[in-house]
Amino acid sequence: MNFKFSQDQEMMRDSAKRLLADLSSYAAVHKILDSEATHDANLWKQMAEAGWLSTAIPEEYGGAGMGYLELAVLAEEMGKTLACTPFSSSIYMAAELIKAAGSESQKATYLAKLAAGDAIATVAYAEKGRIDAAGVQVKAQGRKLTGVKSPVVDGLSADLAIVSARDEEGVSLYLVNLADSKVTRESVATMDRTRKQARLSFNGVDAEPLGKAGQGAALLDAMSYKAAALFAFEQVGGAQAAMEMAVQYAKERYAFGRPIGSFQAIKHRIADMFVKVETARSSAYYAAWALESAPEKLQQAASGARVMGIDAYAFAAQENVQVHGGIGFTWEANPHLHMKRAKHLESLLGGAIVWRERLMRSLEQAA
Amino acid sequence: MNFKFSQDQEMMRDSAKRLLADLSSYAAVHKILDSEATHDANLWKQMAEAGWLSTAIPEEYGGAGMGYLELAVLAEEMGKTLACTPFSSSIYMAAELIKAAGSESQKATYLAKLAAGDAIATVAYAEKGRIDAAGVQVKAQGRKLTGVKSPVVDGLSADLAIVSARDEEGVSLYLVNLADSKVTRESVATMDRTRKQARLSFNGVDAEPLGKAGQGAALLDAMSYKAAALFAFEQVGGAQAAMEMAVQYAKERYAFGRPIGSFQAIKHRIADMFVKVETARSSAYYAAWALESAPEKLQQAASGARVMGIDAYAFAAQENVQVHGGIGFTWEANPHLHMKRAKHLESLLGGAIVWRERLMRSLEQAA
Amino acid sequence: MDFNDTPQEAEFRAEVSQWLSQNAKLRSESGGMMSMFAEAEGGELRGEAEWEMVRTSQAWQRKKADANWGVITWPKKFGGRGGNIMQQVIWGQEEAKYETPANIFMIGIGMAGPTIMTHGTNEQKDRYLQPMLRGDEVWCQLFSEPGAGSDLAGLRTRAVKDGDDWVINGQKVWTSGAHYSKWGILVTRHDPSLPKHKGLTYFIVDMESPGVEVRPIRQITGGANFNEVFFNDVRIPDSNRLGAVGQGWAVSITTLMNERMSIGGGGGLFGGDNGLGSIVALLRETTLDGRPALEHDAVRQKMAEFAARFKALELTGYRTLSALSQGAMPGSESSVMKLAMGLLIQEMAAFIMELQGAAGVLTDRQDTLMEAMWQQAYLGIPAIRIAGGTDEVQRNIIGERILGLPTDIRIDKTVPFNEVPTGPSKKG
Amino acid sequence: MDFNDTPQEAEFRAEVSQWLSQNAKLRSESGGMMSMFAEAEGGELRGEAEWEMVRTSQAWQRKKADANWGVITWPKKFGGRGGNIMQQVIWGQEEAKYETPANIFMIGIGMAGPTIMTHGTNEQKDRYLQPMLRGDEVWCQLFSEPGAGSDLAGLRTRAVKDGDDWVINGQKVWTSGAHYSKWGILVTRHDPSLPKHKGLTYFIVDMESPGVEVRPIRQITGGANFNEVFFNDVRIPDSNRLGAVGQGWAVSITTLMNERMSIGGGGGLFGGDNGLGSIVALLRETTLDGRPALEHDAVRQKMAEFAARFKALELTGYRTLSALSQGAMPGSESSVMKLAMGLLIQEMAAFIMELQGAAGVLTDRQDTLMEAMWQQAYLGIPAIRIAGGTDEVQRNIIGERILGLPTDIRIDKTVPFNEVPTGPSKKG
Repeated sequence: MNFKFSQDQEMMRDSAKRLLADLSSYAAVHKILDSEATHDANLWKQMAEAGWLSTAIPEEYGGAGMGYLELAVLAEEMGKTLACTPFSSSIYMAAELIKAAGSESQKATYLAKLAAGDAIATVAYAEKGRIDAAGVQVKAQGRKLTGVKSPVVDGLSADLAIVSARDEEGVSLYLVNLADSKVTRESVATMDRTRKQARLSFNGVDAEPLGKAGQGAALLDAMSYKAAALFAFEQVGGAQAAMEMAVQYAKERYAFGRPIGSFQAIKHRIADMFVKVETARSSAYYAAWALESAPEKLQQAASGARVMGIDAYAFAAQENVQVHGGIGFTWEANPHLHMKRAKHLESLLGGAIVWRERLMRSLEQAA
Repeated sequence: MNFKFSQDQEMMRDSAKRLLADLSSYAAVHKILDSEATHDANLWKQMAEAGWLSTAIPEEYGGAGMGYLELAVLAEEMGKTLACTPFSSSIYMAAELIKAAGSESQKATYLAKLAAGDAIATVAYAEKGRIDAAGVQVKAQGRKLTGVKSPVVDGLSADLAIVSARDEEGVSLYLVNLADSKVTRESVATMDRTRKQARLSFNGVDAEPLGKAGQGAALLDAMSYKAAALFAFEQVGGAQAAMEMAVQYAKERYAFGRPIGSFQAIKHRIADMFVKVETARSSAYYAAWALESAPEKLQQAASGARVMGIDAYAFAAQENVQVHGGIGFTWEANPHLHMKRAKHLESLLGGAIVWRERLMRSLEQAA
Repeated sequence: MDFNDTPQEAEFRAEVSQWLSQNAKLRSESGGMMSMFAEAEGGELRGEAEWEMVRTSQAWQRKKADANWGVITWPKKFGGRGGNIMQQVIWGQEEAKYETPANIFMIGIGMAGPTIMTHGTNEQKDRYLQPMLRGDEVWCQLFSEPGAGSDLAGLRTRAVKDGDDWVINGQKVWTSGAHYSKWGILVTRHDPSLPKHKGLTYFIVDMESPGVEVRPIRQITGGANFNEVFFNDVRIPDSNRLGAVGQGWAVSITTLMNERMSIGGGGGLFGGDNGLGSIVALLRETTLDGRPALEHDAVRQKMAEFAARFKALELTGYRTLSALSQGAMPGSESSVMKLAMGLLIQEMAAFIMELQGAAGVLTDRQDTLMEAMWQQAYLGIPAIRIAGGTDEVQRNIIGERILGLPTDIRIDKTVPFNEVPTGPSKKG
Repeated sequence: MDFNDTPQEAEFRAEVSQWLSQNAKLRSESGGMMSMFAEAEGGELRGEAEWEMVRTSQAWQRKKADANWGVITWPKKFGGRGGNIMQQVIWGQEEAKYETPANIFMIGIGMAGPTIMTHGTNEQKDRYLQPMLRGDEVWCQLFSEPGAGSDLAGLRTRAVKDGDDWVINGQKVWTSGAHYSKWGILVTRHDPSLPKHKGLTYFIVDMESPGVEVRPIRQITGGANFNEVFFNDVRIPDSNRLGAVGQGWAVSITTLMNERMSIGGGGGLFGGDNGLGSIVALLRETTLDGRPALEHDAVRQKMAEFAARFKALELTGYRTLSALSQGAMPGSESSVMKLAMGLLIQEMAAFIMELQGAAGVLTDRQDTLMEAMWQQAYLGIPAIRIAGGTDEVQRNIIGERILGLPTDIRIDKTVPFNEVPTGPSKKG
């Protein structure tokens, strides 16, 4: 047994850390927060040049052909630094769906573009926030889509969306070129303005089927376990960063003549963060391992990792704000960035209630 | 608006305090804990003599004809001092059922006895712990009962039991003389040995119907709201006592050269107890008021009081053990008495899950 | 034990109700909810719209004052009604049924006024109380500093005597309404060589004085309810000193005690007895994992739990009120309310956001439940858990003042203020 | 990242498994669960049945030692196998599959042994390690005192030099197995006029010495796993001193570091990957409010939550193990495990009790789920949250030693021990 990342993976982490320290400082994140920019275009470009996007895309489609463990390492570091890019939409979600369901020609056409960063893709699965298959109202008739998806993260910047739609076979997936004039994109107000969201209206736009008709819900479901495992690393990374910010502040801030971290109210709260971060990290590692090497354990492992990751990040981020006192609830400070990102990550793919139920089902199957 | 007990009620509380301070000290409770005695017979006798049992029983049936607010005052004090008597079984539960459902002659026969303490009654509603009507397996045929009830609190000491049983009309209530040779009583091991429990087996014993046939579940249900309101006072009293014990210990016990109560880990935990005790107390007051004066609000009020009371007592009792450190988990110390009593009170009438659902239903009706 | 009005209370309520019905407009059904967060949203306002709000608010206060409803509990000699606290609550309950403007007079009427009554000279009472009560002059509070939050007495804003004036230099923070206030209540340090609680002096400062600079602070809600206030050689005449030199801490305590009084009942957030009624109704329409959320037991359990806690806090407010109205002194009970309410709303908000699936994070009014009210609440709660005494301070208050637990070890109380450690890199 | 055995690990596991299969009996399905609470129940034993348990346990240890499985990680020169920690864990995992007696050698092999290896003289190593490893002599730990729990260094048991002996007077508490132990590791105060950590000296004490009196302590479970141990003029030869006079604190730290090592992985409580399998199966048969408990979403949510946290702790144990087996020093990670596990089991136990309705409070095997195991767990958990470092101590350790947060203010470290305040009524 060896429950650690390999030396090569740790080297990859070091180089990711360096790139992100340069380009995704809190100041850089604040810039995106206060601008109308859909994402940090320069960071995205550098990520593409560093080959990050291609990590888990097979070599035959222009990828680096590495595995999910490498992707997990990047996810953790991106989560720590709140990287404002469409990485997760394009890579964990869209590329994975294309890998799983695309025809040879679709893979050849799209994966290379996504791997190179020549195109950004996203997945439009929610309608009025609902993420269950029964909520899909967008209609597909003769390869033309009509209806509204909302919210769609990275829907403002994406070139391409994978859209769930209802056709004669049930719910199916379709590829849509978002530059098409029959697509309207609107910005949707979100708490985490560093990860902007859109409302996409399809007005009879041309669409290309992805995967078998009627398999849309199953494909999204399978994708969601993979994405949950990777998002868990973003959550753990973010929780770790929020905790470290709290530790730093608690050492430096004095009240009553002593550092506030010497008070048990603060110290023990941060200790509780540590417990949550470390147990969530263990769960994320397990999910990454399952994703890479033990797909039969993925449902249980990813569900557990997501439940733990949501809780750890929400707690660490929220209580980091509290540890900071007054400064914590100001816009110009950094703590709220994590508080909002935690809620952003939670809102994707469904919250803890949904994933506890999934975990329970996997336990029942095992029992 | 006047959200307080009256002066008369407070005087009653003072005299109850005095009697209980004399007779229901922690030492006295330890005696019952370590003996096979079903209850504290002397305390019970003194309560009867002081007229406590007759409080809410109408004058025409030998009672004092006071109200539920007076009963609530007594309940709080009994809860504080962990009084080891069948008061709740005989008075909150059995007497209330007889008041609600008994014929004139049943009321005349039984209420006077219960009011005087000449007989002890209990209600045997659980089977293998199940408390829902569908779980009733005891059979009534031609006024003869067969089957097993377990656990039955005070089933060892009671003279009389009100038993839920299944007959042609559904679930109905029956009065059974427990001295009958066709009743077998067995002691059942329980965590709270200061409130002993029994398994009652009925082997074709004679039984007298109480209330209309088929109305058993409804009668028990209605009784349970009344009892919940009164038990909430026992819970609040117990929680208060556990908190006070923690405060006292935290002032006296020194570690690292200072009283442990000066550490925020301890101080803030006890502050959390206070928040729970005080909010539970408010809910209990409201339930008592509803019980006495606003029956249309009783369902919501009693459900809320029970949910808050269960939580406050469990938390205060459990964390009082923790505040005491090593001494806290010893048999000879007092903290465990509250920890176990809290679980005893929770186990009666169903736990918080059951009562949250009841509260939700009352909210839906109001919405 | 009675929840209903006494005959006197009923009579008073009828009187209030009659006046209100003739002078204000009844609220629509949905409007009354969670008004505590309306302000957070409204905070986006700065500029003309906000001044309009201020003027409307002033006009309403003036109207009330003219009809002798200005402040129910102030003594008649100061222009109040001379009523009791229960009448104040009845007023509040009735007023909440009407569409009335934001109350921007809490600092003045609730805190500065009573402090002036207790510690002020006759001249000060004559000068300030009447315009305060009539809404002509708005007040703000200048206590907290960037380096003195929970440790309020750690403040460093200097007051130096110069002839008949004091010269003030320093910075205050978290000041609501500073930009539309005429007066501020200000605590300063006149002598840093004294122990921290001894070297403080309290003033009334004219916010229009030269050298006062107000800058908005943007909160994480996006709004800007608070300000930083900078003092650069601001001159305050000695006649504006409240209490003796060196008595600033004692005077501040009076202000803070009155702040606690005004936190009040907490009821009505969800329309009283109706509990979480409108949320319950909305959740019937909300889908979770393919089912109406309200058919999901876990949702039912959570909502019931929230309802029980919410109701218990409302009731606790009433219990406190009963004690106060029978002559008890305002104690530290409001710490329970503030602490428990903040945590409860945060938990509720997070949960109701979760129920909204992918829209949980949105602040968009279209795709969210109740026009993103819970998202706004979630963003607003950190300020509530921090401002006016953090959760941690409230727990200290409960532990020490209510339960009598021993205080923490204090190394900062007896030494000269300028020798108290202030951080790893600086000294005194 | 690999959860499977390496080829070497698989080989070792096969070897272990083969020996065990030839020397012990496989456990039945249900037997393995929650063995941590079996002890609490077994604690009712005192008298012949307990001695029988001790003898069985000793016989099994001897059998293992004879086959060179006595202690996997001890160096060969002390009779160990010279194996690594991963092999120790593999041994533990495999042994757990078999019906083996209670392990009464944790204090000796896990704590006293390594302390003697580090601080002992050659004579001490020769005398004690071999009989310890073979199970011939059982050891107990005499650290805590009635007045010194979390504040371990606050101990008052006196050691006074008298010729070649030390004379011990005082009282220890929470000593497991004192009544069947041959030896105890004992920390004493030899000089109360020194600061508290400086005046301590560490001994090995013969529990059969005159003046040693052992009294059982009844716990709230009803069992008696712990003892009080009184020392009345007990003489210990100076040759039984471990480490120098005044070095008692440093030697104790070695012991406590090794205690942390032995807390270990936490896995297997529910049979590994199968998660809460058997509880899930049982809840299918359990009725809540008229429905199978497992059809109640709130129950499903809770059980899933517990499963996720439980699995995460098991995995955290493995992560620590991976680090240790690659040469990391044992740090404070076990604080995470101990803290989180205690709270989790308490919460689970309370919840599973609640699901049992009126039987929730029973300890009766007939009417409860899993023969009242969860009720026993609920009663046993307070000891777990307190003994071996309370939750509060663990949070201090995490905050200070792992995260580097500043320590609390200490008024007891530098003054003479007999001047440290000890309570409201007494002095020094």
